Amino acid sequence: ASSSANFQLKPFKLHKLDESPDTEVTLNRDDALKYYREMVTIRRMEAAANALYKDKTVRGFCHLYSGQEAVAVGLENSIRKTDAVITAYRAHGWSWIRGVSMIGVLAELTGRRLGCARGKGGSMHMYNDNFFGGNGIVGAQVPLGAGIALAQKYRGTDGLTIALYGDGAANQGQVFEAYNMSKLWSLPVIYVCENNGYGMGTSAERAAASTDYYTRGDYIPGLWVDGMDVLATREATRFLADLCRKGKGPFVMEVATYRYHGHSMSDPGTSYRTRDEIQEVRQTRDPITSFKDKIISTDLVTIEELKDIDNKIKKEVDDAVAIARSEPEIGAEELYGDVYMI
Amino acid sequence: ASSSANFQLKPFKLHKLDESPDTEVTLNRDDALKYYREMVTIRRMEAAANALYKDKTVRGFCHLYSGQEAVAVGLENSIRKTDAVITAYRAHGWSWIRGVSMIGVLAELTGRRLGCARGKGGSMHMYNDNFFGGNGIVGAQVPLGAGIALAQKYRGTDGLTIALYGDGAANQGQVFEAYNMSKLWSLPVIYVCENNGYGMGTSAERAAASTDYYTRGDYIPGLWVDGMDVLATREATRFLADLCRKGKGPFVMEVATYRYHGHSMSDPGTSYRTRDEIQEVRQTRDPITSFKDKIISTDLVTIEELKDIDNKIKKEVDDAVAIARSEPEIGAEELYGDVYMI
Amino acid sequence: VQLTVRDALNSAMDEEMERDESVFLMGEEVAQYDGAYKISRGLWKKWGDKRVIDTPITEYGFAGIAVGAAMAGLRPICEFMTFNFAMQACDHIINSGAKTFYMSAGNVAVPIVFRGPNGAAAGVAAQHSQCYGAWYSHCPGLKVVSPYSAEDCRGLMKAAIRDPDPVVFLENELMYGIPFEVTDEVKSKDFLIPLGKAKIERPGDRVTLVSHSKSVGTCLDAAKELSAQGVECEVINLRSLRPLDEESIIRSVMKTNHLITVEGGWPQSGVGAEICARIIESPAFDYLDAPVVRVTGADVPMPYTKSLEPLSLPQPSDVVLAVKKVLNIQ
Amino acid sequence: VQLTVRDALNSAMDEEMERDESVFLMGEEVAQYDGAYKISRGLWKKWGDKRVIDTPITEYGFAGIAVGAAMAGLRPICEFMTFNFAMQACDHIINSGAKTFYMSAGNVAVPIVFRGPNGAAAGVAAQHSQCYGAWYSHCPGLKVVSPYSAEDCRGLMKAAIRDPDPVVFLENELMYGIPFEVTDEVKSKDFLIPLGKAKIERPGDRVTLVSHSKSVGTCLDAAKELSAQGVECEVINLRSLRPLDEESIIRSVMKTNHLITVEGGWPQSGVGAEICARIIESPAFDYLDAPVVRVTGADVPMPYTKSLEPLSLPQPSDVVLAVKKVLNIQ
Ligand SMILES: Cc1ncc(C[n+]2csc(CCOP(=O)(O)OP(=O)(O)O)c2C)c(N)n1
Ligand SMILES: Cc1ncc(C[n+]2csc(CCOP(=O)(O)OP(=O)(O)O)c2C)c(N)n1
Ligand SMILES: [Mg+2]
Ligand SMILES: [Mg+2]
Repeated sequence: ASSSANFQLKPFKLHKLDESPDTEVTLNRDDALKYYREMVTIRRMEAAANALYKDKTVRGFCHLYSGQEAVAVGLENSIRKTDAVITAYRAHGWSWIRGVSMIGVLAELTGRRLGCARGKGGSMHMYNDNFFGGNGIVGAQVPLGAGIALAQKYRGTDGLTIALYGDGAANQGQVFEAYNMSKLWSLPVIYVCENNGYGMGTSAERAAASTDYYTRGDYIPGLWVDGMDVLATREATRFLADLCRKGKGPFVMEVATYRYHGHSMSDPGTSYRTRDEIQEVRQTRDPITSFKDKIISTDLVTIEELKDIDNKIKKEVDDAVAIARSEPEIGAEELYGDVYMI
Repeated sequence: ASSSANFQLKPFKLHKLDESPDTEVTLNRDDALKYYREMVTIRRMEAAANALYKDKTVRGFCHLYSGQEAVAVGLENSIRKTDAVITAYRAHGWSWIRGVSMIGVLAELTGRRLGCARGKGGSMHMYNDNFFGGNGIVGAQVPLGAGIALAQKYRGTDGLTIALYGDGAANQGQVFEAYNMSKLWSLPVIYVCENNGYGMGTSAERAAASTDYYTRGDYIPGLWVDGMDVLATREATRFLADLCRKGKGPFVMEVATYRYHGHSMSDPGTSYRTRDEIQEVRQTRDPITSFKDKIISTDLVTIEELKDIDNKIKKEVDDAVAIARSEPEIGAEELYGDVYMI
Repeated sequence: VQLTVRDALNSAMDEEMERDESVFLMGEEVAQYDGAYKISRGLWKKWGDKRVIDTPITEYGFAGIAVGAAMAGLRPICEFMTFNFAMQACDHIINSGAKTFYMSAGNVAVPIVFRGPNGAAAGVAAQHSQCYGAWYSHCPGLKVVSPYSAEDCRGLMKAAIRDPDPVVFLENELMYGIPFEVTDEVKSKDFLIPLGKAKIERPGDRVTLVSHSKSVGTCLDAAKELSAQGVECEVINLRSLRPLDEESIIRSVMKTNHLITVEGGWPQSGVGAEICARIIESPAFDYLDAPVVRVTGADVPMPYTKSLEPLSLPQPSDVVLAVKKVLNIQ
Repeated sequence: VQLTVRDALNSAMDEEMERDESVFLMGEEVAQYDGAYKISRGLWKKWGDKRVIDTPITEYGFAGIAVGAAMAGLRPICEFMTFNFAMQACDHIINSGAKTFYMSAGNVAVPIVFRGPNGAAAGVAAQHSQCYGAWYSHCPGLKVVSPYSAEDCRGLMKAAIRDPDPVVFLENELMYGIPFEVTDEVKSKDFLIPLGKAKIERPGDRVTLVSHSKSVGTCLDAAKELSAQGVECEVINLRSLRPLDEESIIRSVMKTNHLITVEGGWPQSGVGAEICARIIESPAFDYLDAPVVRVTGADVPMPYTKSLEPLSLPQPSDVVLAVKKVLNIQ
């Protein structure tokens, strides 16, 4: 097995950026195993959430991240734990990668005591240190993210904030208001538009007069990134994070990705797109399969190693599901708790 | 005296427009007299409003339009009475040019029975056929204007809507939301940003990361226009209105203008800009003086004719002021009227 | 015959669109997707792009566009996927919608219906469960409707669409699939229920239960249980929160001498609070044999977990308990 | 010594900025212009761009930024030029501000103060005159303060800034220039008034007048006039609308046996309505010798003309009339 390998990335598209991130990248063995493990963990955890929803253990909304794993994994591996992240309701994968345990995620989904919000928040409202949710209101996390970045700058740290939103959310006025203020104030924020092609049942083209989301910050430099390639998202983030830490923020980053499931569990996800379309993406662009092919074909890892990881993750998820199912819920005495701090 | 004359306009700036409006324009005598009369009427009427405010006959807010006359007059003379206009609180000039009588405007300011809203609305809330106000909430009139345009298109008319807003309002998220939907739906609306350099005490540069307002519609074609030249605003509007009627809308038009007075009457307007700056604009770019020079120097009109107009307007304003002062207010029985239609 | 709340709303909109060319529907997913909750099912297929318009997820903007269209004489039905998202748009609902007729001294009318599900659904947590009944009914210039049954939804929706004033129409997601028995009259094309009139859903003589929306069902369940114990409750379905039909409440209280208000929203300055105040100010005050009791949503943001969610909303058992307390029975 | 409401607010913010580096002020015109109503006069000069931040006219966005900064541990004071404009931002006030601590089960606090003038100023018509007291105090997760005097403003502003929960601080433009006599204690750097406690502004035994904000002055004027006629009113200044100090009201009503609520906001589901409901539910109910009376703003969007504007707001004469009615005197 080789200890590292080089890969050629799809070209980035630039908006008001003088330089592009490298399209020639090096990946080492440890990182290959790490990214693989992280992406598969998210995929498996979402599969478990899906099953828990289908047997009615998870209630209400449940927005799965399957298909978009290369975004969370690529970004997280290019920022620091002390940097901040905020996203929307499609938050399970992000919650986990930001340090919420798998039990913390799944038990929150089942509304049990060990959930990271003890069951009070549910699918859309999970938090951790430097992870500010999870937000149920389309677009709201974008100015919130700019505010977190303001706090980072205010404190004189070199921290930055990643504020994620969907292609649907990208049309929200508050996003443009946040763009403007963060540019005026040079805030260290990277706005990341996860363009998965649809906002609920509406395709990006039907919702946006311009679908070049990386250019929609106008005066804010932007970058289009292949969001199905974890190396591309990693590289782009490294590039922009560096600039951000040097006081060059804000930036807009569009990551082209795809969601396999319906919008939430009640949406079959096949009335506004064909099964063929989904199948085609799974076969040709799946972030895990394509990454797996890359790291095996370059001898970075062996099939056995990956199988071993798969098995460990399967067990971990099964154990977490068992706990998320069997844990009790918090008691009635908690109803009026946490409304106020004092 | 000549019956018409040609003038060279300052170049327009174009954004995603293939063609520019003509910069060589012809003005005939009748129009010269008309535009002069209209601009002077607005100037005088605002002077009267100013005086009425200072002696406390007008209460609350009073946002004067002095300096911006070439916008209302140029635009109005290139659209039809059946087209619609909606603007913000700086609405006296627009109300009058859209057909509210001078007494209707001034008596509304003084809160008297003959006011166009019988005193219920005041300075910011005047309306007429195809004139939808007057709005006190920064930015709100922009989507409202898009909605009026939607109604025009829905009905199959070839009418269009002018939706005006300030440089400060241009940063409002709802403006971008309106841009997007009106472009998706090809609505016959011209968004007109009256850039007078300031939103209250904040200069455009301090409020906007990009002050090229004519480009901020991104995917919407835009036009920068010298808003101190009534012939430029007339020509630009004629050009865009034609396109709009052919289904090519929406458009963004930035008109560079200036407000002489403070934001509202309580603002002296001299803490965030110098008296010199104001003086300089008055002397070099005043829409009335410069227009007067043009039409006299080209022999379109005589000084005497203009003096005559001045005098007539003075008398008309004096008479209207007298009525606006002496009219009674509506009675207590009207308090609960007009809350509901039924 | 049976009619679900969903079909009641759907047929009401469909028929009003047929009746008046100026009526159209706009909102997120209302057209091609048939509505997030399928309230507009079939309408886009039938009426096309012009009359049923999908919007981007930009509530502030599209509410403004809808109000603008109404000012220009159309009759928009502006759907919010839920009223929680209408908080982004409430400036246009209030400042542009409710106030314009007054500010213009009657010159500019705003014939619009803002509609969508309000209050708590199941397991959707704090940001998706708020009841806006008290907020909107606080504001003059708006009419506010909060229907319970399929009959309500059909008659009130048709009346709301025909009404020349801005109407906020608060539906309830959990009711959409519920079938109700309806008469032929309800099915007629001109079946209108006047805005501002309450309905006595169940007559009774011992205590008056006043409620709106889904909580009316909670009251009816409680009333049934109490009836088995010989206690007859009069259940009033408010139907409209503004105008509020205080006369019906007053008349009932003068008969039963006892009043309980039941609502899913928060207590403070809620609908129940207003009813308490109206009763105090009314001749019914002297007829009260016991203090009014409010049964309301818990004074907390809605929790997700199913151990707490039901505790946050009025249950039939809460109403039964309140009745027993008020009547001083075990 | 005398202190205006403006100087009370200004000095409170200044001192808290001095005390805690994480406190900062943001809003439209708060910095270089010294505040539209000069509440932040001198603060930008003193504290600079970092601590006093001018924003564009984008309420939804900057309220979100302020809440985000609070989540990240700063203590923003978010000024709205008036609360009318905060309607653009109310999604962030409620969904991001009020609910996050609960949704996160206590993990993410939001120590923020939203402040600015609320209710009617003079001659500014319907869109600039709304009172949001009832709306915000409806919502759990928020604390809502509505001060009357300079003392209130100083002590409550300092307490609000130090409070770890989101506080909505409702000022009144017409009060800004009013001077009040204050003690040395009020001027001390640690003068705090606890949120959620009312103040008896004037003791009396015949009737309790409960009010907040500028209307407290209306009550005091009425009380003075009535005192000359031998009728002593107890005037309660609520200071906070949430938590609402029902105990102080109850205690007073048990003494005076009569209650009148006075507020500038609209009646339906207003603050007065809530007080009526609380009293009904309380032991004080049995002590009432007459029905409670609500004196409120008129149930209309605010008219501009000065023939109608005063009729839309509680005047001392309205309160006097209500007292005479309640006490059944001529
Ligand atoms: C303000 C608001 N409007 C509507 C909704 C309902 N809603 C939730 S998610 C969603 C679609 C968002 O699409 P996108 O931003 O592309 O994100 P994705 O779901 O694809 O991750 C909608 C309409 C909401 N939660 N908030
Ligand atoms: C939503 C909202 N925020 C704040 C205000 C207060 N305000 C009124 S006008 C104004 C300045 C607007 O500037 P601009 O858009 O440039 O228009 P101009 O006054 O220059 O004509 C402000 C901040 C308001 N009316 N509405
Ligand atoms: Mg999407
Ligand atoms: Mg301006």
